Amino acid sequence: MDKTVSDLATAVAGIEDGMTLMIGGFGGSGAPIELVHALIDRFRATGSPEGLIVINNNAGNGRIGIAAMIDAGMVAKMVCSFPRSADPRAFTEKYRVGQIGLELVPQGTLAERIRAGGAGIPAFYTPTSFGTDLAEGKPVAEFDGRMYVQERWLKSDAALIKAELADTMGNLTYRKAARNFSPLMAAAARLTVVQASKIVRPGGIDPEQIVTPGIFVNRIVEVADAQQEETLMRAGVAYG
Amino acid sequence: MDKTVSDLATAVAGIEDGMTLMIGGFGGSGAPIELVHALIDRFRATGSPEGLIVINNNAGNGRIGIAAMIDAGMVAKMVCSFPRSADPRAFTEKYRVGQIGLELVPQGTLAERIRAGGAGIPAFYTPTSFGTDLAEGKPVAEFDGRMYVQERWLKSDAALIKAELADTMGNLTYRKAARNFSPLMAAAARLTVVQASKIVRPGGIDPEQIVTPGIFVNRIVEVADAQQEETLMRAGVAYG
Amino acid sequence: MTEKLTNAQIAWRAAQDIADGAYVNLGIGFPEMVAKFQPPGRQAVFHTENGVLNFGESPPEGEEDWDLINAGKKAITLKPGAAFFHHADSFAMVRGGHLDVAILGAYEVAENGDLANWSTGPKGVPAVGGAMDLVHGAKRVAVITDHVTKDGRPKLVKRCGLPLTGVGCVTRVYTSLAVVDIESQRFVLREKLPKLSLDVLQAVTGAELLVDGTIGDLIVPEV
Amino acid sequence: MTEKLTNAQIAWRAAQDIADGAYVNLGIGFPEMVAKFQPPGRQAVFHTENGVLNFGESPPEGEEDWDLINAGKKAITLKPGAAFFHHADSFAMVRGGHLDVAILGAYEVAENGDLANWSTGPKGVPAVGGAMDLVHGAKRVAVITDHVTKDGRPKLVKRCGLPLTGVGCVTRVYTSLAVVDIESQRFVLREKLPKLSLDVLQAVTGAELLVDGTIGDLIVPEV
Repeated sequence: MDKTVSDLATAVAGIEDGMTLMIGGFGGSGAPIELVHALIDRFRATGSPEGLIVINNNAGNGRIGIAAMIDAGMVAKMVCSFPRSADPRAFTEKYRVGQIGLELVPQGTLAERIRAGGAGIPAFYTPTSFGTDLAEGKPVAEFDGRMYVQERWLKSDAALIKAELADTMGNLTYRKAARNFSPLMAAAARLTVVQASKIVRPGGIDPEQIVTPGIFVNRIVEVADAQQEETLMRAGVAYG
Repeated sequence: MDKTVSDLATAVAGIEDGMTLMIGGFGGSGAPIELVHALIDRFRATGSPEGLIVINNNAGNGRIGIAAMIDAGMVAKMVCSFPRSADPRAFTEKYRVGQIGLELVPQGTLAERIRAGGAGIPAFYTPTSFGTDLAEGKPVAEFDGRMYVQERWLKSDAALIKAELADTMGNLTYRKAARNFSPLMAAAARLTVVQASKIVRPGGIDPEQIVTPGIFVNRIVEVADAQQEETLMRAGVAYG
Repeated sequence: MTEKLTNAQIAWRAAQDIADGAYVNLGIGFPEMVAKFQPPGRQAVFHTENGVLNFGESPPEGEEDWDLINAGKKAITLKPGAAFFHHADSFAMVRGGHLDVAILGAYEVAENGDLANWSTGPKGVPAVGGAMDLVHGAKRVAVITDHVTKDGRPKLVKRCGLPLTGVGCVTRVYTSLAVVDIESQRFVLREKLPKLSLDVLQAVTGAELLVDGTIGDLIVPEV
Repeated sequence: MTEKLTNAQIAWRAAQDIADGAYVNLGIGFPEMVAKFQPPGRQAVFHTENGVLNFGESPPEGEEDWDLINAGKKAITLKPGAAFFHHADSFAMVRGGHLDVAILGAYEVAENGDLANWSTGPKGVPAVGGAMDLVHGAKRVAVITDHVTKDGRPKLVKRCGLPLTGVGCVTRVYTSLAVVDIESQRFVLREKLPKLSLDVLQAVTGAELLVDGTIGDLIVPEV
């Protein structure tokens, strides 16, 4: 079993118009910039994929990564908890004129809905958002005298995530706080695509230290010198 | 912050009559034998704690550990998925004559209910057990054309678990498959008591490799040469 | 009808349908035997409920590490690329549809796909383990079983009489006599022992066996 | 009423109520300042939503590791005993009641404990982050805030007019003028600036301030 692919274009093959796409990372920490840019490259060359629903904690920063996808016109809707950033122009401009949709989800609910998608739990109850505008239209129920909101799982057609180490079977580790949503998204997507800083042979990662077991991973591409979104953003880089 | 305690008796202090107690381990793998035996010692000396509700995947094996608790008459009810073992006498004898209760829970539902208890999720839906005797009396609901059973969280007054490494702040690692239910139980109990094979200073465990963060742990006691339940059972050891 | 496959032969047959690289859970007991018969050149990744992926054979006696066991509490070993995880993650794999195949034993399988394999009734101590999760999680749920009970009654039935493990969950049954698919709530015969007549097979089967296309010969080596 | 505490002084006061060894989440922005003012001899463990426990101060400029940030996307460092975990585990800590204290900012706090701190209405791009989870998770939810808005309107009100973050969740408010508890859906004044009269304080507060026992002097050093 070898899940490695040789290049970024192959890694993101099969992500098509109208799909729901989870993208790992919290701000720039864990953002799979190279995979996202590979998808933008394809869009520029072929006009596809467009009309994507993108799930990420944020909605892009500057003119790179998810922001560059939005700028390019590939994103129909964001599902996120915090569509603001140091430089939120890309999302804000399109949102103000109704050219992009937004499903705003509390951060813990977003994480738990993705976790539920991967774990086969179609719905769960949370105290979060009870009595607020974000619970509007959702079923509520009382348990042990306290009120809770019913939330549904989130799944996706594909996930793009960034790992530190991967073995060829897809077992993954992450780097520091870059872990964030990625292990959850890996489990919740039909097609999980990983860019790893280094790919090792099976057994090259201690079984105790694997964070995402390979069963949740479909494709791995090595990106040895991955760029950091925050660094690019601070340098004023625009993609394309 | 130092969560270490000097001896087993101190570690299990405060576990009292009628409490609900989670005990880590799957069979002998991860069973915190020394903590369990310390609780039995107290019961023999003082007559307490008794009337316990014990949550564990199994219901004891041979004449040690949970089986010895049952033999001693400390357990009112087991919540488990598989109350059978190589030598299930302790539970079976009392169950047949109605001296011990049983709540039988499918293994994945047991794990998820404990996880929900730790995560503040009062209820969730699972396909598991739909249409079977084990779903009797539970609410059901349809999502996306499929039927699911509503399950409630499980919490406990205390948890006894076995770790490999602990730092003094309560960060834990486990050994191989001994991990099983323990990270879930640590989060779902009000009082989480850990026996660790080795206690190290904060920073002595790589932050990437911590499986249970210390926020879920209240007390740690070092048991350097912990016994293995399976080995004791095969040697025919009876506790006390 | 004295000739039938041994348990090892049933396991061998089931193993032929497991693709290279498949993620597989084998129920405790008889189904564990399937792992021995992976065809050359194929390597499945075996999952055990208690938190291990990609485990291997049992270690030699005396070399067991009792922290490293499978769901049946047997000592196991690891293959390169193995991973440990906790029970909630383990059943996320199961319930979340990440396993390609689960192979389980059965007391009864009904033509509507219902499975009974956890309880023989109110006597004794009930125990369910992970079976109820597995039948609703894996992409393909197969059963391996003798075709009839020890006293000769059919195990493939119209409707289960014993307490259910899952509703409409089984899609293929490998027996000592035949390979039967469950499609649109009916048994469809795919393979049978070459010397066994359809009439004789039907007589030991508790619901109608449909034929849809050719019936293959169930030919299994001595194993 | 020109005299009032600076933001740093409000943060200092809130920090005095955090016990040694407490697990604490500080909201992004102003509340982050509380970490600076831990009393000597006490060490809280700080949690950030994006998966770190026991982080420390920001690194010097130029030494940032942008994979190591807090919920406000600021670069952080680790203290010994830090741990990494994923977002679902992070919010299990929050929602599961494992944090001892969460300290948040506010647009409005109502006497019934309702908090509004995420949206100033339908204009602009809404963003909520982890606030709605934090208010229903931590054992104690406190607010730090100026006592009035920039244009002088009360932030402690009878009922919130802005979209709610959480219902009945706040138990203590540290303001630029006072420390106020919320008990049985009423504001109870615990401390006020020594020179400030109760009448003047009441006049800039949007709901009745109850007095229950002595009112302490809110005395904060220059910080």
